[in-house]
Amino acid sequence: MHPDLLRYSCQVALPGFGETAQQLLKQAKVLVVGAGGLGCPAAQYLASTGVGTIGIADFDIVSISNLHRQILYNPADAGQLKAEVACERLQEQNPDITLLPVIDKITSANVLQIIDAYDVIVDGTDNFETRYLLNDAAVLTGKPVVYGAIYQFEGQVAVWNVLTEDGSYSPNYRDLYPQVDATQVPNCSVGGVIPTLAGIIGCMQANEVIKLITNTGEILIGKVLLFDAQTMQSRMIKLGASTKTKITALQQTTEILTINAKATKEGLATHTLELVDVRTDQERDEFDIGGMHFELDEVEDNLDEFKPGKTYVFYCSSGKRSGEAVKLLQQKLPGVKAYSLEGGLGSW
Amino acid sequence: MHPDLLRYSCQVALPGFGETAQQLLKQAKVLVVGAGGLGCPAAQYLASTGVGTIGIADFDIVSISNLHRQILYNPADAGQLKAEVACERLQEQNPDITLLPVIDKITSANVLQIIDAYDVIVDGTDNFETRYLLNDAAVLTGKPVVYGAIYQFEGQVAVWNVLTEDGSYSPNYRDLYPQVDATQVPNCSVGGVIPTLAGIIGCMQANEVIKLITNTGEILIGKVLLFDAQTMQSRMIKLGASTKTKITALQQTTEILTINAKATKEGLATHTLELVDVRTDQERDEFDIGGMHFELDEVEDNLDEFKPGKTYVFYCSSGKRSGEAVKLLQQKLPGVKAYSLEGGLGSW
Amino acid sequence: MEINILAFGIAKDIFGVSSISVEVSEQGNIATLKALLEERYPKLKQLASYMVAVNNEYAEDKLIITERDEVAIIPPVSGG
Amino acid sequence: MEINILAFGIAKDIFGVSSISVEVSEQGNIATLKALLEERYPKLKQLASYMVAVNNEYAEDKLIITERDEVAIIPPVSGG
Repeated sequence: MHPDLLRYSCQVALPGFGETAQQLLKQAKVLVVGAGGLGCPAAQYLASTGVGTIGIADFDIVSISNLHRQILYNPADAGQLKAEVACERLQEQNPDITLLPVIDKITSANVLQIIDAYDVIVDGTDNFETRYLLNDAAVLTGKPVVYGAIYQFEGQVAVWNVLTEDGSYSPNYRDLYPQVDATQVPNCSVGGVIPTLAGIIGCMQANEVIKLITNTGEILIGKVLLFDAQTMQSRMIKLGASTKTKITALQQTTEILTINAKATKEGLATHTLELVDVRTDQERDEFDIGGMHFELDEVEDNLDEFKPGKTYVFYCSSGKRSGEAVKLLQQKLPGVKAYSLEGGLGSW
Repeated sequence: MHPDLLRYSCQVALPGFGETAQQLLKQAKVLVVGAGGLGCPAAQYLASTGVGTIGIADFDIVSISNLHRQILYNPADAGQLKAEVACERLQEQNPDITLLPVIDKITSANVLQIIDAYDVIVDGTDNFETRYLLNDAAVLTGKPVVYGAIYQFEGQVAVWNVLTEDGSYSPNYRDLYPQVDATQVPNCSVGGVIPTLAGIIGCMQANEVIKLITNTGEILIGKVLLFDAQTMQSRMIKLGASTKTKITALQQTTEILTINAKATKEGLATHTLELVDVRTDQERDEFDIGGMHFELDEVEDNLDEFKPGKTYVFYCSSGKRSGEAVKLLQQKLPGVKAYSLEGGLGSW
Repeated sequence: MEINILAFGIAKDIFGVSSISVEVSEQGNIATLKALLEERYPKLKQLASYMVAVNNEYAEDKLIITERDEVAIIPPVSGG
Repeated sequence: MEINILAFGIAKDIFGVSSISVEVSEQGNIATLKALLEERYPKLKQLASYMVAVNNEYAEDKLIITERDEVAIIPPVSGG
């Protein structure tokens, strides 16, 4: 047997697989967006299975609270760029494939260029804005997206935008959810997530990528799989054969004004800034740095608390929820100056 | 927040979890048997989630053909003991937990002693003999087993032998399959296995371990989950509340006579040995070292080909199938001398 | 008629339980049901969109509900 | 009566297809069905044991099969 194939002999032996499928994997170019709870296991299995070119896109750095579910990182990696650490680890795991870190934050300005070189996009992101951006960019360029999302004990998996035999494209994320108010849906740092769910859903995404590339099995096209790690029950929801959504342009990425800890402290000392905590009551009870307090999903109901002419610095644990709050204020109260504390309380 | 808990903050935040559950994980002792396709992802998530003591039992070494699904190993680890490499990697991933490699082959003579220090056994083995041994030893000592098994695109997960409220124990592996003829069921090196299935099932096993330890969710007790990675369909088979099997003693491990490549070559030169290939026709077509050829599941139908007084050396790719063949001959034809080629063709 | 509704994800938190029962008029459709739920649970409307599945199939607004239908409310999930 | 049987794992290879249909006498039970299958597919008997599930429940030998039952043959799996 060719030494290259020895590594893959136990999958080449599968019925309907063979050396042809292995060759297809070798030629494939897959972009994993988000090297977090879903991206880590997905990328691990794409690398082990021999996908020839894997891009890993993440602008974030490793933090200690990621480690419970982001299994490619060690505490010693804290502070390093996730995309770079992930590529380094995966290159050791499989020296014969090409790994490309992408460390730019994906925006409406660069998304088309970033995905251009890839055949398949894996959506392992942790926010709605990037999910919609990837979805819309994939629809505009005719590429499939392997979607995964998790919260607490429940996950979703699906494959979007696959060209079907009748020439139409299969449903995409906007067929499921035309739009979402991101301030109303808690993310993992609020509601928590069980690490093994991330592993299961991430592996399922890699599984669908392999099926897509090798054209084997029944791919999750026109349906979405819901999985519950508490009961181990899963449920398949049919969505229909073709998309009913028209996507003609990318939604522009809103730039969020941020401010670092040092500048914020100076502003507080000179009474030119006011703090707004958007974490949960529970988080507030444990520790706070002062200022007003509304949980993120209550900001919209309290817009009259924000006065034109004043400058507010929103904060949370990581800068993610405060970013959503700033986006909301920029949109609803353009006369009020609002910043998000960069890096959240982690940087305080 | 206590620095110890920062790592686990996103799971401590889960409803019904909290610091109490984290403490239970820290105190727990889990033995993962088999550091292969299932054991690698299972151990990875048990380590990341903060299980305080993890034993990794495997007597085997890393080989290149393992790497497509055994994601803890790199090509540079080939030839090293899996249990040791796995413990080293996982210790880097979580320096705060205790990792204990177990490199003895598990037999009826040592199994009770090996499992003694642990609360939960994870069955990620690749052969029926060890599966039954673990199951029976767990039943005799009243410990739960988190079972996983995979073949091609299909997997099974269940939790055996849990003490229920009425004082009885939940079903175990022998309730499902009282006994199996191992020569009749192909293993992964014959039929292949898709790496992502190993990932999904291994993560599901870790998930059930966490639920068992923290006493949360609906554990897979009294049922078995079947999962198909080709269709992404799963199916839950109910087994009843209590075991109906009586297990009173361990089945003695059969010692398989083995012979190394050098001694075999000498025996062939002096015409004192005869070779028997038990691989598939397809494997035989690609390469062979001579001798008779019966696929493993056909050996039993061809027992009259083996003559008393003669000495046979059975061979396959790894030594696993030839071991099963030798076991069969020892049992059915005690007058015939039979050896298994140690390490299989890999050592030739 | 009485319709049983299963909640997924954040809908469990919004309803406070994992399944609820609502009274829907005969010939009521998905739009009727959504309006009714959003009135009772304003947080649901604030999500901007959520999926309604009837018998494991995505349900359009105009689909008529019958008593034997299994209805599920599946809100968006952001985590990764 | 005609009983439809789903095959899992190695049973797919033994049957050569993923589902088969067999004629079972009225009041036939699981033992009858197993004997019938093992006669037609001797390899099944050679496994030493395999699970029969009826409507997603483990079926004992004496269970009577009816025409609407969904029967699945689930052999042991060794890989890891």
